[in-house]
Amino acid sequence: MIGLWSVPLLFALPLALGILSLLVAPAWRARLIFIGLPLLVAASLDVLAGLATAGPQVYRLGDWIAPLGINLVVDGLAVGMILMTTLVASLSALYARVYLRDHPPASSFFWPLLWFLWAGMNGIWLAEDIFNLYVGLEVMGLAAVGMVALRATPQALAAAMRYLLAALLGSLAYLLGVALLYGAYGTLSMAGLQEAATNNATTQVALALIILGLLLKTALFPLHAWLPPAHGGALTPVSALLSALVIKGSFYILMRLWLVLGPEVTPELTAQLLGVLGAGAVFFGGWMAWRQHHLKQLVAYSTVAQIGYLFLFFPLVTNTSPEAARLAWDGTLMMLVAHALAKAALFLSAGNLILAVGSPQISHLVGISRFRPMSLFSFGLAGVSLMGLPPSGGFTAKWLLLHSAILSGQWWWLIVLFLGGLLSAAYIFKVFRMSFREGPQIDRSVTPPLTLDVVALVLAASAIVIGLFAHLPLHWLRMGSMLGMG
Amino acid sequence: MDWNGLILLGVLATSLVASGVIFLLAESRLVMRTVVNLAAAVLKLLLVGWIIWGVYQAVEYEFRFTIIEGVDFILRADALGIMFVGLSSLLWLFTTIYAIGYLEKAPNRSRFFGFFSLCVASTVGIALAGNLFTFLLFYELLTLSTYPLVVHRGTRESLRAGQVYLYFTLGGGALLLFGVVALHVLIGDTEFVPGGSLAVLDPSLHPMLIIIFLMMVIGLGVKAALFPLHAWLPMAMVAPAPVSALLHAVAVVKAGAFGIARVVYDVYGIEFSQSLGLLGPLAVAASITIIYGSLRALAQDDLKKRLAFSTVSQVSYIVLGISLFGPVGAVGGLMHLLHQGLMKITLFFCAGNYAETLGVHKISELDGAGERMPATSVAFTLGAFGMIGIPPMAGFISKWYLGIGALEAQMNWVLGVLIISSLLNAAYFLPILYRIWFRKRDRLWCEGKVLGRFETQGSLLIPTLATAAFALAAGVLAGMPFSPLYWADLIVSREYLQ
Amino acid sequence: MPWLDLLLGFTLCVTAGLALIARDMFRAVIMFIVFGLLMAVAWVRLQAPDIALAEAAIGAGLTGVLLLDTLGYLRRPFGSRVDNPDDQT
Amino acid sequence: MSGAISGYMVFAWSGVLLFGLGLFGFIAHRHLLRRLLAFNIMGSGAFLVLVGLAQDGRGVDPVPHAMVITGIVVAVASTALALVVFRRWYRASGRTDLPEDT
Amino acid sequence: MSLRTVFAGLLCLGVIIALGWAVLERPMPEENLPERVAEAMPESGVEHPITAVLLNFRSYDTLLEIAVLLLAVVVALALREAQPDRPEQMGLDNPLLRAVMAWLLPLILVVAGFLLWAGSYQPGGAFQAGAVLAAAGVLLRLAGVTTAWLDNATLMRAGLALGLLTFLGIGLLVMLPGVPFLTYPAEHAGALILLIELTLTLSIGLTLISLFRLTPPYADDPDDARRQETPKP
Repeated sequence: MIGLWSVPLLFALPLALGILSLLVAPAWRARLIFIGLPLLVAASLDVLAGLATAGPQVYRLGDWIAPLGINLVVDGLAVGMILMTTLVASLSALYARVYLRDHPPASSFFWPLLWFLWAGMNGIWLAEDIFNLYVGLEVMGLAAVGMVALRATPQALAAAMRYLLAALLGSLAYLLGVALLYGAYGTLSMAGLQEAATNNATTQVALALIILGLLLKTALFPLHAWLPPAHGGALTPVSALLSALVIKGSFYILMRLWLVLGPEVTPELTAQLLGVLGAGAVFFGGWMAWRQHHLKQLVAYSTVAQIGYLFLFFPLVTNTSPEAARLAWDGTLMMLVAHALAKAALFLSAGNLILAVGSPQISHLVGISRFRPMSLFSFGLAGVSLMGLPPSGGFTAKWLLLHSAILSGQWWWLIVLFLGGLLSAAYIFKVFRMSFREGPQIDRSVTPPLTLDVVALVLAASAIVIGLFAHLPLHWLRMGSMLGMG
Repeated sequence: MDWNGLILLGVLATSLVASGVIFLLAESRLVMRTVVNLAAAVLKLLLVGWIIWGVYQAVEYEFRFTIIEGVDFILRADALGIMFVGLSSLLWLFTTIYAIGYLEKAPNRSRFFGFFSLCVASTVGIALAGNLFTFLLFYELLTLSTYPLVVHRGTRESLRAGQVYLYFTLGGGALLLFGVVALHVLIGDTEFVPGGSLAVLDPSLHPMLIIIFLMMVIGLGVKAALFPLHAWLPMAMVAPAPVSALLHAVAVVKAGAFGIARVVYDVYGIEFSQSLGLLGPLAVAASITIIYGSLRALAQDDLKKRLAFSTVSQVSYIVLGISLFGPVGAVGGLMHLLHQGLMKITLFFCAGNYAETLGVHKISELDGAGERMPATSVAFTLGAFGMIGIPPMAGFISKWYLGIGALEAQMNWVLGVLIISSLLNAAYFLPILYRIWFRKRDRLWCEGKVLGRFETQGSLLIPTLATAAFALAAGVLAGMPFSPLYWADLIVSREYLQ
Repeated sequence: MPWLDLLLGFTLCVTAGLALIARDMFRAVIMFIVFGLLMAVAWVRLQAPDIALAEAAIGAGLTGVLLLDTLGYLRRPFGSRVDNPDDQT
Repeated sequence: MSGAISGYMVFAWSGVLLFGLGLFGFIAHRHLLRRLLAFNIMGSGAFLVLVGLAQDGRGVDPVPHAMVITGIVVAVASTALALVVFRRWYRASGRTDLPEDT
Repeated sequence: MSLRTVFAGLLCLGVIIALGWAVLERPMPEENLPERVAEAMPESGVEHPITAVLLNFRSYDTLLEIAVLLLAVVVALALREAQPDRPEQMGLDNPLLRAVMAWLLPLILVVAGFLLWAGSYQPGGAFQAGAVLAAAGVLLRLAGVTTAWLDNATLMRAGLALGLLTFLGIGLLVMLPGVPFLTYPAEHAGALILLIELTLTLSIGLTLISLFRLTPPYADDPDDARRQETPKP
């Protein structure tokens, strides 16, 4: 069986390391990454190799057949997310190892939380069972809350509390949806649901609950209020992980369930509504980002805006031609991956700039381009992808989405993509304007360790490169996808 | 993968790699930076020479790989593209030399030269792009890499100019993107092929095609500074002189004009554009811009601003030539792409020399400059004569062909536009020449730079004289092989005979 | 009709309502613990003795103790400041 | 639907009401302890719906039982985590609610 | 009535109506999972179906659930270290309570053991037993009994980790013959599950105790809550 060991390792290993990092002395916690990262990278690549050679697989935990047991689905989508997680989380971990050196020892609890978070995310990517997804969501969500709280300042605690409440409410709504689905169809497996689900009141209410719960966790406008303080106020590597990966978890579940339930069940009206909310997020988030004075808050609001693009997926795949649906699928996933890479890079380079000037205020960045060109360059590369300018992953994604919107005759989404791009340019260049301004000639710049700059640059560069070499990744991502395309 | 494809990548890589290396170099590594800059520029020029020779002999140069399903990244050297590449790489070399002298001891040079090389890479990419997607890719990259140059000085004014520049170019870029995607939906990957590829489409789609054309021309018109999309160009003159010279006389505005040429010739096809009735309005827009730019130029006292408005006007000659249906007009327009580049960069170099050496920015302060800086002033005079179109300067040949082309296309009113604009050109250039040569110096110049052996630093003077010589030669030797006229003829013969 | 179950369900809702609207925080927590114990009975009625055990021990017992403990924490004097009065909405 | 309502269904309906009540409390209250209480009540409601609905007309089903046990443990872990954060927050700020809460 | 209350009320009403509609219109499932559970019981290694589901059929859920519990402890530990508590002076210190405790404690342990063992054929199991253990711990704390081993961080953490580590270890170990994660061989399933449950009980009990003990004991004046050096374990 392909991936016999590597698939369970993807969550078992982080879990084990999470526990081990509690047992070792605090100084040793960070060093566990030298065991964990290579193994996780190897496992991810092995899973990819399995996918490329043998196609999508189902992994039966305990060798029980679903719905009795829990299955894992190893298709292109799952593997794509796993690889994205491995890349972003590994680099963030390398960043954190250096970044946290100067922080109080309590921040070494970042490590167990990181491993649990990682396990939760890999669990979600692989899950095929809707209740298992609930538990996975909780692992990921609580680890994320813990990470936000790590700073233990009043602001961090308030942000964590707000995040926790949103996460709890979201998962309860999801759980109730699961309860209704189980009551109606007697199965928790997605494959079973796909076969059994019909269009009736129970399914619709369950779907509505699941959507609402997951929207809250994804922080889609107007349910986004918890996100900016949590993402903007956390330790820099935490911000990167949360914005790049964690919010994608709930979106991913929504995307999968939407396709599992199929066009018969998923109402077009809801799809359009989700798209409209996405558009609202793009505008509102972009506008708010532009208004921020605090660098990391700006980046956090940018996440609010970028989430909006992902939700164009729903109107573009529901009752549209197969070609438009395929393009929307490609575009959304490209957007998801490109945003993960670019946003992580943006947060990390923002963190570097803040370290350099010793202040989180954007207005204190005057003239920084002279002292920290490399941090700014990473910020710029990531910004290019967020603005959707070529050549970048963001551009390729936008191209695909535009294509899909035209093809499906839903021209109104073009306006969203158009104005959204301009808004993101406005807030990204706001930072640049400041950095190019020639201010008082005081060299206040602190030089952060090189590793920090290099990690941010690698992430930013990969956000660019993924746009140019999107062919193969998109091909993999389509493998075994539920849109019924080759 | 054949070598002919890789050589195109090489042409791109010379400036891309140079840009990367320069970014990583410390600010203080002056010698190293200069070496990298010059080596890359020379290497690029050699590679381009090689390709020109090949294209002349009809060798195919193509590089492609698939980005996403149905979308390829294509680089291809055809006669039109390689003409623009040749111009950019030649002028890059000169401008680099000029910039090294101009920015001596200025801050942030690493950043400057890094983005400068990136700009050249984008321009070359635009020229070599083999389909609309690739074109768009480099077109936006050009926007991004020029922004830091426009705001280079970091003053309030330049930041403001940068912002306006962004508004215009990003908005235009987005429109272009829509047009490109829409075409892509209609016919798939839009490769540039002589004669265009849209004529086969169903006539019911024609209104759609007209809208798409409009969007693309607006998107490209921003960079080509077509009226009323030109406002960013005079503002961007706050940038250092080499930036104004290469980017705003050559790379950026020409990228727009070149893009329009690509769309008309190789996407829609000249005959199909004519049958859709697109060329007439384009010619009108170009004519309005020509007259408007000249009128505005008259009113400027700031030398660079006057040159900028002159650029607004002159670039539209290219667009005008493209929109004249018939080979002669096309030759005139394409030729002017080269001519105007050579002449305008000379003028900007001269303006930079005056500013750096004498501290003079205003035309009213130029009295007697000819005496103090004869060589620069001669170069300026040559450029100005060319712009006015005095025979046998290059500008004359462009205008001559444009005029004949207009008659051939039965658009006789264009002739009037040409005459009026030439008169206006004379009206805003001749007074400058008069001041330089015939007025006595009436004030003390603050001498900015220490004198070398020449009237100013060698690194400022040599490029100026070289480009002036090229501009002169383009006109005088127009009948020789590989002259702009010759090459434009080659392009048009391949374009129209399809 | 399963009268006993109806009564139990009704009582559950009432206790939950009381726990939610009680003016005094302490009373609210006590009502919550009562609610948890009633839940355990409900689980027995649903023929789920395992859940009943878990609910009694964890749901009512542990959660209740944690809440009570926190309540005690809030009631201890808070430095020189006056304790926040429970806000009523 | 049968005419007579089964005992299981009674609890499913109670679960619906409890979830609604809990939701009301969760949103209406500002005091964080009250919101946690409400969260736990909502959770109980969801569990009742899960088991009640699954067993109605089909008899005892061990799978939802296991799910509910898991759910209870997750709920207690979440509550405990929330209380830890809450206590720290209270100690740092002296507040029992969140700032800027409308 | 604030706007918020009105909003909450309307939302609550809407949700109840929607849920009611969903419950009324619920179709009868065609899938019969209980039947499948019953069929697979002989291979599960235990006799009690819920234990079988929790620790065999759907043991992966349980694995992640333990992780959730541990997470809460990790956050509590992290926050305590970030904001150290004052030296603890806890408990009622009541001699009577102490005396009762001396009797009660063994009894509680017996009950816990019984619940654990009973879990394989009747209601009970690791979670319930763990909760009972935790109750004992809480009582100890209330009684002010100083239990050195509970304060020994290393031992405590080892105890916390034991359950999940054993679970993971067994899950991986059984893969050696080339079967998927968590596939217990039918002949040893009972023993393996018992082993997992045993360690889980201990860990769950300790986790719950920690959650109780790790919350700050005092409401300090924030101005006074200066960083104190706590001795590292």
